[in-house]
Amino acid sequence: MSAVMSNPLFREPLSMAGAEREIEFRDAVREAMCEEMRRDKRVYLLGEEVAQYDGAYKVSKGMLAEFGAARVVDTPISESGFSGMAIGSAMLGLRPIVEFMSWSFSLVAADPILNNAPKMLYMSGGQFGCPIVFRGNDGAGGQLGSTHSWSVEGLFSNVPGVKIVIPSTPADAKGLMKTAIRDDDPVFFLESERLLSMKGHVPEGEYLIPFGHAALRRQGKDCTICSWGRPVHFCLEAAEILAKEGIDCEVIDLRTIRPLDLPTVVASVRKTSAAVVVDQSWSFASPGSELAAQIHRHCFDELDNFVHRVHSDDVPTPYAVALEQEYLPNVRKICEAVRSATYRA
Amino acid sequence: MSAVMSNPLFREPLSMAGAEREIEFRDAVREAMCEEMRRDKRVYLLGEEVAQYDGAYKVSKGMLAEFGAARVVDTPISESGFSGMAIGSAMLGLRPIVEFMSWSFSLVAADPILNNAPKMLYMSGGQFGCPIVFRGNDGAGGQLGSTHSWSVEGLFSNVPGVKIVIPSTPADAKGLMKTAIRDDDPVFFLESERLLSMKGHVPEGEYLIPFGHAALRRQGKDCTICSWGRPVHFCLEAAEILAKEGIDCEVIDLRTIRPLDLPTVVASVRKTSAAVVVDQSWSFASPGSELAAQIHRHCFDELDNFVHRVHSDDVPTPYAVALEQEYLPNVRKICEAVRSATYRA
Amino acid sequence: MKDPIVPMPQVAPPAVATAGTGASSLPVPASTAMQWLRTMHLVREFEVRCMQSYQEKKIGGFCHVYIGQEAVAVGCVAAMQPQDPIVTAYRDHGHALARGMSSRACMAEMFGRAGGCAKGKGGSMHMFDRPNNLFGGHGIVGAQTPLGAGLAFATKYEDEVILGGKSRRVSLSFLGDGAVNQGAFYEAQNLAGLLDLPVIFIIENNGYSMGTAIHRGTTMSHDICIKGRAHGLREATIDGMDVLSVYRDMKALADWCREHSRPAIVDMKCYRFKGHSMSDPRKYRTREEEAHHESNDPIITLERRLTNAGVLDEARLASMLKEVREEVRDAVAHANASEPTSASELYRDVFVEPWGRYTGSSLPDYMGGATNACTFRATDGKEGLV
Amino acid sequence: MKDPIVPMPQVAPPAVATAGTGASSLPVPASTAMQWLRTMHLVREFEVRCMQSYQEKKIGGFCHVYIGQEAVAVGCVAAMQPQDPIVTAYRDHGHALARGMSSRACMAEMFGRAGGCAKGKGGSMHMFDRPNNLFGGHGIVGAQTPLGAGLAFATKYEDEVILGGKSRRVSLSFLGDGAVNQGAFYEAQNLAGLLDLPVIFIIENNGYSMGTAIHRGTTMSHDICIKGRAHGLREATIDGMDVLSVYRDMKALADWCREHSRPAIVDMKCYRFKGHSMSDPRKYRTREEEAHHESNDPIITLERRLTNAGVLDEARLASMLKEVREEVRDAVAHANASEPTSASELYRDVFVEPWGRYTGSSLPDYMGGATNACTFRATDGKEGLV
Ligand SMILES: Cc1ncc(C[n+]2csc(CCOP(=O)(O)OP(=O)(O)O)c2C)c(N)n1
Ligand SMILES: Cc1ncc(C[n+]2csc(CCOP(=O)(O)OP(=O)(O)O)c2C)c(N)n1
Ligand SMILES: [Mg+2]
Ligand SMILES: [Mg+2]
Repeated sequence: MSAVMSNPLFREPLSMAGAEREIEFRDAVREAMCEEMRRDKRVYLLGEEVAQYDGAYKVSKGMLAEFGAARVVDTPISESGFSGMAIGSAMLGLRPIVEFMSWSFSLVAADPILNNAPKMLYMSGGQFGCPIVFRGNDGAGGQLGSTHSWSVEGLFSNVPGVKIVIPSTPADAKGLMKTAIRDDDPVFFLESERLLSMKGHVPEGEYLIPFGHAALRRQGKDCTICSWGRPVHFCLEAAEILAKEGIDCEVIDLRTIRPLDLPTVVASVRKTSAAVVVDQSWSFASPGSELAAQIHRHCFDELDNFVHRVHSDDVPTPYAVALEQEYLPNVRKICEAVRSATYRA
Repeated sequence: MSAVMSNPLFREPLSMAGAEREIEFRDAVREAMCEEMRRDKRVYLLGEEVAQYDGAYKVSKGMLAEFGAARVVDTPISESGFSGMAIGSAMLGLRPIVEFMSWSFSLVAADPILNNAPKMLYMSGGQFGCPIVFRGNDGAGGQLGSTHSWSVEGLFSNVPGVKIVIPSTPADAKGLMKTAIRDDDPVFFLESERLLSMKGHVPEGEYLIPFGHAALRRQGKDCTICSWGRPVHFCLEAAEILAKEGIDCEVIDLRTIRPLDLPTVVASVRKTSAAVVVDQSWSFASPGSELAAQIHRHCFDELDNFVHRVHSDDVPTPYAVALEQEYLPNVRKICEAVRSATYRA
Repeated sequence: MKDPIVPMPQVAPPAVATAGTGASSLPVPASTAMQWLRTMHLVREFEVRCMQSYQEKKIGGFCHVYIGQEAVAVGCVAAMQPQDPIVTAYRDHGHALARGMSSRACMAEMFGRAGGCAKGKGGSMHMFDRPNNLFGGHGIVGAQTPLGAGLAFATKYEDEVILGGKSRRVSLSFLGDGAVNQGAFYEAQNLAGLLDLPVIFIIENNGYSMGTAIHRGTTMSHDICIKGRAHGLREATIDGMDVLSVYRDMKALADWCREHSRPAIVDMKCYRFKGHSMSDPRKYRTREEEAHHESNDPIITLERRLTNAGVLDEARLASMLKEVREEVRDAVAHANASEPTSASELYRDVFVEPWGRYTGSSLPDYMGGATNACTFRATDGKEGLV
Repeated sequence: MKDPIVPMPQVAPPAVATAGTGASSLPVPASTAMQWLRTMHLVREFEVRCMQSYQEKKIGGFCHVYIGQEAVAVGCVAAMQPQDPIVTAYRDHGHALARGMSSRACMAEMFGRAGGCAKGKGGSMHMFDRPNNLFGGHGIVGAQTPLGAGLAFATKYEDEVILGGKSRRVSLSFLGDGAVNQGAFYEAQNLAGLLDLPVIFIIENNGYSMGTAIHRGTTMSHDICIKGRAHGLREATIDGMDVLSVYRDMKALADWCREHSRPAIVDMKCYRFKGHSMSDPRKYRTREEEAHHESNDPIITLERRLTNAGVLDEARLASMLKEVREEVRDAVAHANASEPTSASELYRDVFVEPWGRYTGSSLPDYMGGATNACTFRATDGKEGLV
């Protein structure tokens, strides 16, 4: 998991106090929320078990103690109700952070989060915006079975009016969360399942990472691998293996899906002439299909082969451990895709 | 609207009584439902206003009278509740047809229709299937504004375990609806907004149209246009205009999005070397992006240009009439895309 | 409403037929009541012209008129303070006008013109008015009820957490009797009950959701307040065909909610005189039933009351009607003259800032504009990047 | 349960402490009660081994054990007929075992093995058993309540429309006290009330949803049945810590629902002795509170009762425990020995027929297999294409 952090090409923040400090992904998210709640009283956190229980995944640990029950609000298991409630409060000027214990539970709130939040500004002709962050655990990998393993970016990224953030490192999680909270539009912030305990350097000072700016995780000349969230780490592992086979991969971490940093991707593919997209959502009509189509479009003359794609298999998520590992994008699948894309299969 | 029906290349059903009869799209859907309800008592229809009111769009007109209130069931405005209820009944062996007055209202039922219906068979290890049809009005075009104009295929087609049917003609609507009702898996049947009143030849006899079999609506050699649902008619109109400019288009109507008839598309593109995908859902992570990516993959050597795409604009649906027309895929946009794809712009 | 408001009697006022005479028989200042009458006429006239304009295809999409229910919006708005937020469903023209939206902006919105309250992008079902604290117009049945809870959450939060004072605003969330059956409504009520939110859920119980009579779609429809009772909400059943009743009972309820920062539910009995929307043959009810309710027209009821009180006479009514007709005719003319929403609006209002606040780029297309600049930047601790 | 069932007295039975002695003091045949005791012990032992196996990482994902609530599943299942459908939430091992699923299939499912009831594809939260009419195990809180209404819809429909007789089955839909706050539950209740569905919503009210004490998440928590009353449901509050009470009260309620084809709600008071799932430090409640409830262990209560009645003695209990321990040990051994679910299962059970029933092709990949054959074909009017 520390492939990214130990990678020399990983761009460190500008010199900043505490850059050596290592904290967990969950701590980084919390730090961002706390910093923002300290500077802006309009920001509050609500969700199931976020207060007294410290969060089901301990992301909000200690926040009740610091900010009190008026700003760290426990809710009943009513995702539709409390999402809509938070949206109403955002229309009036508050800046809610809504925790979904898991994004898998956001389907019961699909109407407020897709029909209200992203459309309010438009429907009202610009009168009422919706500065809100929805965040929570996303994706499979913990043997949680079919209903609890959604990679909701596969569904939700179709919808205009939302920004979708999927960080892969603690440092990004902090900087992107702060940007998300200050953003005046609705942001879906997806914390990949299995990443919350990942440790990494996180600067203590205040910094923000803009949306729509990919990070170059590894430089290479033979093939561009694009990913976001947890699979970025698999890509970096695969790149090491492939390097030994003489295939030099460039790994791009998109960080936000909407907006999507196509210029960075296109520049890389124009250089490498080969591309693999790794997306842990299902393949059909996914961000991965979008990115593949866009690369084909913008690099039509430069590509030596079609864009290869690695996704979760096109089936519901199985429980059994070996099946789930096979189901997910993994290092083996990525290596195979790169070899095929570069005609070294 | 009658471009398809009057098109000589439209494949007529084999000789069959009443092939000359012209009925509306809504009548064709109703005929399919009635025929199936007559032959199988397990089939029933439920939804808002389907019984006493004859359906908000009159699709179920007269069905209460024929089948009685036990089989044509009015529900309260509880999409989540009655979808889940219907799924439960399907697990036990019934074969419900659930009408969403509009698919736009299905977001409040996203959890049952995406988390239950398509996964029941898998989660239960094959024990409980879910033979159910969800159907209703889909897409924009009637000035219904942001919340009432969803093309849900953009969202829902990401999910494995469902079949998605989007017919463009009354004849297809009947044959595909009968197939849908007899299918043992969950089927989403999308009736494009503005098509319900379209008239066309519909054979009286019984016929079924298999899933995953595209229809060739027009033969051509210069460019392949792929679409489904209402925009197929725009494609045919555009093809006529383009023909006068000397661009000879092949128009393929996919009819089902899942399963997707790639072989037909690929064969055509290998012949024409140019492709335009027309999809009325939003562009990002849509069936259109999937099809574009797949065409690039399978026709990498044959394509003379990247696959061009025409979608609804990447914004919430506006109410104002001119804005909505501009927003939708339309003849002008399709012509422009084909000219560009064939380097005649 | 410039005159000081006479406190409402705590007992039910005498029925109209037996009301005394003289302005003092009115529970509010005469000028206030006259103002309400004018607004009710305005709504009625406005809706009549909407129906016409719909026939003329000036208005598209779905259009749901408020005829018959005017007393509800007018009475409720009157009972509230201007800073009390309001949210409602798609049958929203009445609420918009009662809240103070100009009839021009409202009609132009329906015509899909640049001069509309939402620049023609929202349409009939989505009336928003920020200056007047109207938070929409919402098309998805029931979806506005959690929003209403959220408005109350926000006012309470602002008043208590940000300003450090006492919660002092009350939100109204209107819904139809059909919306009662959406799960979101129950979740909203439960949240309001748990979090002590000052919100009143007003069920405009006109007896039908589209073609479904209430008892066919809603259990316990004879006692609809039990849906709120099940969540510990205060309740009131109000005669929504009499604006004076609506005002009095809503005022009392709102005062209580304001005082205690608690939620309430209202069974607001009313009737819609027209079809559900423009294409409804109303086969689900008899003409007799309709006639019965039409004989209880809230406008006529108020007129009779004002006449009895000596406040209204034929001449004054005629001049009021003329004024109202003039206003609506002007609204239609304005809407007709207003520019169609320009194509450049298509990509506006999707985002406040498409790429976020920290890049300076603002292109509407997700494919353009990004530059892969240095991705980490120290800030000055205030706003944004340095 | 081969012995004929003695009809339940309509009055509450004497409390355990004051019960008489002798087998006749029991409201059911001794062998039946002994069977229940055995099943309760089986569930308890099974769950203890689950916790162990989870520690040993044999079981993955989320695992919610049923310890403390055994009387609920066992008593409810006993009160029903085998053809009555049952659906429940993710805390489902108890229901599965009580319903008759083999402990082998249940444990193997949790181990993710081919021998599991769902071939290892469902896991702990998704126990399905077609022969025993168990319709899952569902992970999304509240989602099973509309399914429960649907099971009742289907039995009623089969009995009345297809078979032309009288509705004769009753469905059970279990839910937690936290699930009460999901909108889907209200929609399900309203539908059940409107459509006269014979379904009983059993709220396993163990006082907590995860770390949230019921009054912190649910309004009117002192009278939870009002949530059903608001939809016209019949109601019962039942002591879920006493299997005899559960059986008696559920039987009476189910009989009524069967007779009238009507829905009901049950406030089933109980307590979960362990944490919510495997990683719950239970900081939200005191050890004293836990001890208080543990002193009301439903298994010990039944044992005491059976001992008083002269039906149970130390030797019999010891042999029962031995048998149960043996069964669960065997289940674990079987699960361990069972093949891991094979990779070939990944693409199985996605569809009954991926391309529909009318092509003959059955490839799992949406990209393959289709041939663009003639798309219209006449049929013979029976099934499929000719
Ligand atoms: C979730 C959802 N389902 C269905 C609809 C379609 N629909 C619009 S209005 C309506 C009836 C609502 O009736 P009611 O709540 O009583 O309001 P009224 O029209 O009487 O004002 C229906 C079914 C919708 N807009 N949203
Ligand atoms: C829609 C949804 N939201 C949240 C969760 C996470 N979750 C699982 S169990 C649970 C608590 C449920 O408590 P209760 O209904 O009382 O059942 P119990 O665990 O006590 O049996 C929560 C919040 C979920 N599975 N589904
Ligand atoms: Mg109504
Ligand atoms: Mg509980």
